[in-house]
Amino acid sequence: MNTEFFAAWIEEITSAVRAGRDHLTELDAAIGDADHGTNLDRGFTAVGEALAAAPPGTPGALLVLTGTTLIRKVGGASGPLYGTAFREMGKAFGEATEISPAELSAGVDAALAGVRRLGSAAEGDKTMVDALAPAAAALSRAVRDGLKPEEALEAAATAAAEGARATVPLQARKGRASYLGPRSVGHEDPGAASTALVFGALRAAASR
Amino acid sequence: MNTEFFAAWIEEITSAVRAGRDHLTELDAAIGDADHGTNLDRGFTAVGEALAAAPPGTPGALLVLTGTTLIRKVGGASGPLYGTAFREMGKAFGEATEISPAELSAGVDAALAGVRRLGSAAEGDKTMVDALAPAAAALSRAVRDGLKPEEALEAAATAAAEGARATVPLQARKGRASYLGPRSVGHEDPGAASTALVFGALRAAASR
Amino acid sequence: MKKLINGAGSLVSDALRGMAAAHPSLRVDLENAVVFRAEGPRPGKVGLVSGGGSGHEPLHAGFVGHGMLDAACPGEVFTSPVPDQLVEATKGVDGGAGVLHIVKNYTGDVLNFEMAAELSGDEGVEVATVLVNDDVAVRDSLYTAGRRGTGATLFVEKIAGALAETGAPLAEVARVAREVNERSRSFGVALTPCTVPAAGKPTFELGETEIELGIGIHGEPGRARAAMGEAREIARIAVDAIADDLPPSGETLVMLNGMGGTPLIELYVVFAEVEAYLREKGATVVRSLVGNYVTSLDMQGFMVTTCALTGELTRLWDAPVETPALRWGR
Amino acid sequence: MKKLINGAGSLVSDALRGMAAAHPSLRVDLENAVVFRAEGPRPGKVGLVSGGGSGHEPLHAGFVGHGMLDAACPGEVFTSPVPDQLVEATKGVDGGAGVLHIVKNYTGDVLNFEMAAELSGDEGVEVATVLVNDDVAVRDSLYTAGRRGTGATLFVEKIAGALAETGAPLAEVARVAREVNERSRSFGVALTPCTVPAAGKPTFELGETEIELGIGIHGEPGRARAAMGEAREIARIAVDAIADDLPPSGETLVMLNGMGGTPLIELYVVFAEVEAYLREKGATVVRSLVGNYVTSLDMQGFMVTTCALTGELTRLWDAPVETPALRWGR
Ligand SMILES: Nc1ncnc2c1ncn2[C@@H]1O[C@H](COP(=O)(O)OP(=O)(O)O)[C@@H](O)[C@H]1O
Ligand SMILES: Nc1ncnc2c1ncn2[C@@H]1O[C@H](COP(=O)(O)OP(=O)(O)O)[C@@H](O)[C@H]1O
Ligand SMILES: [Mg+2]
Ligand SMILES: [Mg+2]
Ligand SMILES: [Mg+2]
Ligand SMILES: [Mg+2]
Repeated sequence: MNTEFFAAWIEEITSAVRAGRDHLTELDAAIGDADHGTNLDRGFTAVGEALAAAPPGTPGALLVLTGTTLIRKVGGASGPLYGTAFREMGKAFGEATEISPAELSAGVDAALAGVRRLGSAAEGDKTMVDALAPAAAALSRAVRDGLKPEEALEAAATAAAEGARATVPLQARKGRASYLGPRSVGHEDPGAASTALVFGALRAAASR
Repeated sequence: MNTEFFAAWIEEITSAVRAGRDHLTELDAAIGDADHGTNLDRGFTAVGEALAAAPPGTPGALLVLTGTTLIRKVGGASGPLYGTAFREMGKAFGEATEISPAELSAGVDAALAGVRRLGSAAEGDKTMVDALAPAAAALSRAVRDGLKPEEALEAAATAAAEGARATVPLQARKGRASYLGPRSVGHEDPGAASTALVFGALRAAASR
Repeated sequence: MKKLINGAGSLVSDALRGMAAAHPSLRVDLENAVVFRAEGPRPGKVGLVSGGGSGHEPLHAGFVGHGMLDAACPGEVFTSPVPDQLVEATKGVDGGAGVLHIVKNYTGDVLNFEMAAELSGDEGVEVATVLVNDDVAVRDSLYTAGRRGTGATLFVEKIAGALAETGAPLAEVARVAREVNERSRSFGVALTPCTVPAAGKPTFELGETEIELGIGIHGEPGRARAAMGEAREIARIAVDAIADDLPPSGETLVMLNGMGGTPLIELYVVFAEVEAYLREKGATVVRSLVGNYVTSLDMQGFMVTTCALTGELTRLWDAPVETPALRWGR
Repeated sequence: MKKLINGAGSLVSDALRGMAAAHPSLRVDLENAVVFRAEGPRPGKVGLVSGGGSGHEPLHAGFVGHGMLDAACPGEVFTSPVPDQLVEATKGVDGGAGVLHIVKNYTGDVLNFEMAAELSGDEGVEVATVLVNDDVAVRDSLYTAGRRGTGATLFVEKIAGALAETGAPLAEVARVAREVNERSRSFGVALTPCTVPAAGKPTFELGETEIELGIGIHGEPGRARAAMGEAREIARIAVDAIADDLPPSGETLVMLNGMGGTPLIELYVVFAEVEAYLREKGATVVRSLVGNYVTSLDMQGFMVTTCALTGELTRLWDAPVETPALRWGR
């Protein structure tokens, strides 16, 4: 997977976020403050501009710029969290121009670690971690089992989507939704839902 | 018509205003500020208390106290206008203890003159004058034609009601409704509608 | 209708209890429903009394204090105060130099203040009256009750109040009050109606894409309905309506007034447009107020009020004022 | 949804243009979306920077000025500002004595301010942070993101701002800011949801006889729903929630804050009840604010914020302040 591949990934995320914006915002209206879709849409639009203005030469540089731009433009909880995720993944890739499935898996692990460090959410707290952690695990299992890249990405996307759906019955313990106490039960976490979009976009980039 | 008769009139007005309060307020909402029913209800409730506290001995005193109380408690345009109407009528009755139909007619004329002086509205301006003036005229005609008291009051009530209904197509030139310009057309004037209630109550008092 | 009240009947007196508790600088006469300055009348100073229906808060009671009103008389919601109340206020603020009545031009207010002025005169208080009628939405004043008094009331209260504080005589205070009124114009726009508590439902209906142009401050419908547009367009409609009547020029005071239910962030958006458009038309906004000052309960919308300043008016506007809702210089 | 905007995307910058036009005492950096005092940093004075999502006006930009903030960073509606913006503000207000960050306890605000503090430190500015978390509606803080920062933010900004004005060192200013926070509690109630312009519809639905108890300031639903009642009952629910956490006693500062869409007359009605009930519980309200200070766009409802005063806090509260939305003593 080369720089173009990751550029395609970002493009796929951008269109998925654009298409899912109102849905994400509605999820956030139910248990948060009705801005998650708008936040990510604004952020990835800015990422597109930043990448076009100074196209990075390596996957790592591309993801670091993506993360930095998200931190600079999004605000809210998701800005620093997603920003850190992409930055950590990019940093894990170093100067490499071609990324193997194993390296990708290590990058996603780094992203997860970054999000965990910053937000200190555990699995089951009803946050993006509930989609990101299973995706990371599925990817690493697929690599270990020697699955084909497309199969590995498929597994990660499926795990993220399932993880997001599984947040519905949970009571939130982090982020704004936690203020609702038991009333947060019965709603999908918006950040987990957007993380599922991010991994869906990864699969889509691979089948381009 | 003695003091009891006029006391009964005020009671009939009070219940008619109570029953018609929301309707009057709705009429006022359409072309005014949504308080006419509340204003009169508050005013006549206070009148009831004032009359009970110090029952006047003559029709004149009773109507002057009614008018003074309305001025003191209602506010808005209708407070001074109705207040003046009752006061002028009371003053016209002087010290008399029994009021003839002719004297009643003269009293209503005095009320009309008072309202005209204070508000300087002409007939057709879409105000209470459009109900009060025809009622006064009908009463004076009935007296001149020697009709029985009940018939005379019936004629006045009918004229007031017709006068009120006839305000619907008019464009207001006085009061709040005038601010609406042509948009005031198509609505009954709340003050004319309440004046129709006042004369309906007079008829009801006579048939008690 | 959901309202934070204990009942529509006690709304005004309940709110007055709240004002009394919140503002030690005020003396609230609950029996007569009059809000005075706590320190009472100053001998030789002209007293300023204003009043009108409730529902326009902070107008008028929020403007009682040094440099502005001496007393305010709140009526029932959207209903002018009664003469007794006004007489009580007038006598209570008289420091021997007479009292100025500031009256918004509505039939009810005019009639009740007239009666009060007469009664106060009988009791030996000299009263002068200024009638505020700044609302350009009312045209053809021959065929109407005349222009309504709206936003300029605040300007009149502030500027006349500042002059009164200097010890100027009643005729002078009345003169400057009238001058402020003559130099002021207003135009209002509603996005939603308001709900009078005693009536229990909105005063009119407005579609999701409609606005009312040329509204007053009593939840009454305006002169015309228009399609909802961007803040820029709506701001320009309001400024144009004012400019048609009195072309803006020179140093100008502008109030961008919220009707009660509009978020402040939106008022700033509109103010940016109003200021830019006035500049385009040749006026310079040198003083301004942005916020909820003359409201219609929970109505969403705004009113633009302009005043063509003179050196004297600017000086009086800048003079110290210390009231619950307007304060600077002290 | 009808909003007085030129578009949801430009709302914050359009409003900042309006603030710049309305308040010559402010310098508005439109590019970075930072509102500064016009006069710039004073050498030796601790700088105060606050910020948070927009939609809470006049918080925070309305509190920039003498005796309060040195800069405010508005984010998008209900979205915390970004680190760059905060760094720009922090550098811009540093007079050499360091900068206090006033942060409301929300994950987004905390993360972005943390990043900004780190980056500012890298650039040589000493930064201290006070986290405001006064909202008693959030219980079990072990299982949540912790209590939200709401109304007490204003108290912290005013009182810490007054101390900073005296030339006190950063540690002292941070100490008093934390003390204010520790002595303050808030509880909010919504009668209606609000509508975020970019979302285009209300954040939740509420029936004609329902209210939300324990709301925050972001249009989020509260902890529980209850039946609408009289102002007296609802006021008591709010005071009880506060009292359960910190029994009221002694000289108390109270803010009866409107959420943006509630008429002032209703806020006074509620304040009367809050004041009386606090008195019944043994506290004395010696200072108060009634009005729209920390809002949620057009939401109808209110929030009660109390602060148990000390001699020092009262003195600092009374110190002169000159900002667009809070002003006295100058
Ligand atoms: N401490 C945390 N750790 C991980 N994810 C979090 C944390 N707090 C919030 N989130 C995620 O952020 C999402 C909300 O993002 P967004 O709505 O953009 O920000 P905000 O909550 O500031 O409005 C939540 O749905 C959740 O998935
Ligand atoms: N100048 C006037 N002359 C006669 N009647 C008037 C005049 N102005 C208003 N009215 C009457 O008063 C009525 C309104 O009364 P009300 O609603 O109680 O007072 P307000 O208009 O002050 O709210 C109008 O419907 C009209 O009949
Ligand atoms: Mg959110
Ligand atoms: Mg009326
Ligand atoms: Mg009225
Ligand atoms: Mg947010």
